[in-house]
Amino acid sequence: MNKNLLIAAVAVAAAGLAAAQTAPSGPKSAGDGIAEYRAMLADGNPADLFEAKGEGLWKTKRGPKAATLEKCDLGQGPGVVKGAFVTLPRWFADTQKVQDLESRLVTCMETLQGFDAAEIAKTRFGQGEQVNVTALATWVAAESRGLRFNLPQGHPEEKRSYEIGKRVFFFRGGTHDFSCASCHSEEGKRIRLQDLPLLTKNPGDGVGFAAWPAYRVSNGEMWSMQLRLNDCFRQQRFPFPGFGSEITVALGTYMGVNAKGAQSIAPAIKR
Amino acid sequence: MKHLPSPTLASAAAVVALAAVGALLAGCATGPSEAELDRQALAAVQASFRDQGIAKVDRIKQDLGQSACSSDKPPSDAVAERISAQARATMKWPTGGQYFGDFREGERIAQSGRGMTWTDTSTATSANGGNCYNCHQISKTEISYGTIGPSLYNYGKNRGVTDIMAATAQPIVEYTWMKIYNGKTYNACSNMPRFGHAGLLDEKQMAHLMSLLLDPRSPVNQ
Amino acid sequence: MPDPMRIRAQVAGPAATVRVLMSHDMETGLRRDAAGKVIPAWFIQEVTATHNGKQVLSAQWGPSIAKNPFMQFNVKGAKAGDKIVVTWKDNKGETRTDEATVT
Amino acid sequence: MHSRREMLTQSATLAGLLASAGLVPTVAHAAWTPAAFEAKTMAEAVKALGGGTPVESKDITVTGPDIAENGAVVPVGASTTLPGVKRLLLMVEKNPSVLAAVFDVTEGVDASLTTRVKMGQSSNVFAVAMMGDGKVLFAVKEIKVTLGGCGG
Repeated sequence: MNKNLLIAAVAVAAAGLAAAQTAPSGPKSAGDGIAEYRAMLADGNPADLFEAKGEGLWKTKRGPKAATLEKCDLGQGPGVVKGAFVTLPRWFADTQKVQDLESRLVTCMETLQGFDAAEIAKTRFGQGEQVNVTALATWVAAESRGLRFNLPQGHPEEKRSYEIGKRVFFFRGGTHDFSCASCHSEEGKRIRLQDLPLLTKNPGDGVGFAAWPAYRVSNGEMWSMQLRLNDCFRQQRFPFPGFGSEITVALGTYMGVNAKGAQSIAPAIKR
Repeated sequence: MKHLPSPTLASAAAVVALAAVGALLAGCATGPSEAELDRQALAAVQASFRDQGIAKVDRIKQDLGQSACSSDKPPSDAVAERISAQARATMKWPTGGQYFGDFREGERIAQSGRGMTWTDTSTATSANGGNCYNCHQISKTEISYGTIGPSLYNYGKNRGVTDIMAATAQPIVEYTWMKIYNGKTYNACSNMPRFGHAGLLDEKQMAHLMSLLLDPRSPVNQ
Repeated sequence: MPDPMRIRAQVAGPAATVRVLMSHDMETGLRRDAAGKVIPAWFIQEVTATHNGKQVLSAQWGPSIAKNPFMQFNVKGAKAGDKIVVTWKDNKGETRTDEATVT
Repeated sequence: MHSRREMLTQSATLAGLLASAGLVPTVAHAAWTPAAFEAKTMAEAVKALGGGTPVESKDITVTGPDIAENGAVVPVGASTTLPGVKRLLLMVEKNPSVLAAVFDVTEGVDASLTTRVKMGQSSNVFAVAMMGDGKVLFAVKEIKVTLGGCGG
């Protein structure tokens, strides 16, 4: 855990509580009020629960082969977890594919533990093995907390994934003519009260791609990046993107490369 | 150049063929051409989505406006004009000139962000909201509003509308209807959904929104 | 078995601040599923905390405590190395006990 | 980095062992009081818990944000510096059932508790202290719940 980040988070939380306890409070802007609310939640992020669960899953013998995931190669060599999150999606020679964290985890679950990857990909979020994939992703991400994004772009397929992702980002469709860019291509915009990260460049430390997986306060669920993208497309009024499908991975490559240098705070807490 | 198409890509064979041609033309030194990447992206989109509930894959079949506005660069003036011309040609004015409804109903529709997602069960206009507050400030009392679109607070007042039935108000009334019905009439790549054209809201619902924006009694104009 | 709690207990002046996160759905019994069926109430009803074996706090909760509950309290006189044990029990009779060491 | 889960698992096992060895006293759970959690008003809830008429007091503090971005999780707290407090209650006036939580405090903890509640809409939130001398004191704070997200 990055000490500075932790200290900053605690300071913010303390400030939030202190502010909340100062009574009577003068008229506060809506923005200040929301900032205070967020600060009060920052200390005690339920993502911790999923992080602990994910770590347990990584080290537990599971699946038809009764194996752990401790030999899983997330791009830094078998079993290396720290630092992996901030370099994904990337090219993997064994699968001949660019993979994001979750699709890579599923590959490991198939090859090491004997699970059926296609079956997991078909499973709904929040059910069956998908729950475990999310928890694993939460833990793997947490192991890179405080590190800076630095996706490799050396392989032609990594470059191609970026280019595909960029095009998908701007792809307009659906009943409402929305694309990812409709909401995420300008600075300082928001939907309702939610700030929208600018995703066509580095949106800053702990923002956008550097914040997910995140605990969603609104439904009390842990959301991985795959689910984040899935729900973006739902609200874009698009049809359903397959789990780990080429466009979801490519969008990850696009956002991840754009976020180069951004410090990861994942798993974060979100509205 | 060694080009390795993703095995998951649908119509992989076709893409490989195209990629090979593209690579030859590009002289092997660089990756696939821009046009080639455009084709691959389209193929990836087609391969990656599936039907879910009311959200069918036909929704990713783009019309001219959607495809021409799918890049970080705006379309050429000529294409933009074609999009707007199409929008004007398909514009429908309200039956019997009924531009207005009830601003209270308008507020309700403006508040609702529902409709047309794969978790919605009906594509009927009655199931849909206008999503207005997602992007616009409207009534002063609603502090939870988005900023993707311009503020619409005092929309009618700022435009000098004191009587929505007055002849002097007619141009702004028609303009507003057009914006709601099909905003591409004025701005080919507008972010605003085409509520009338796409069948998201019916005439009555749009008339309620008209009242919300233009009626001097509406909270918007206080 | 329910998932483990996360308990952090840190010395802060003359007391230790204890923060507890519990993994629980906290269903109100008022929500309906996609098919329109009422989702039955399922929530933590009772929580207790002990400090070195001595009970210092007990609580009764209703279904309006938020999902994946959080609770914070200060244990007087707790020092580094002391044990804090938290137990919860829900309306289905499921229970979970976890322990943390004060740091 | 230490393994959190291992630590927790061991702790759970340890706690179990201690309990079975009789080293941890059987904890006295406050019996859950259905009538209190069915109450619609503060007075009813307090009455169901055996208390008298609540009186507003500046010695009681209710904490929480002025605005909650989401009603599903609203951080709230109850505290008092008065000696002799037996119970701290948290209530949300406009929830279907007003009572959210009852904390039986002992000399071993500060009379200051924080948790998170669900709020269906903007509402007054009450912190209530039931004192050893039978007095029931409360503080109130309004918390606004905003609509958020695209689905709003």
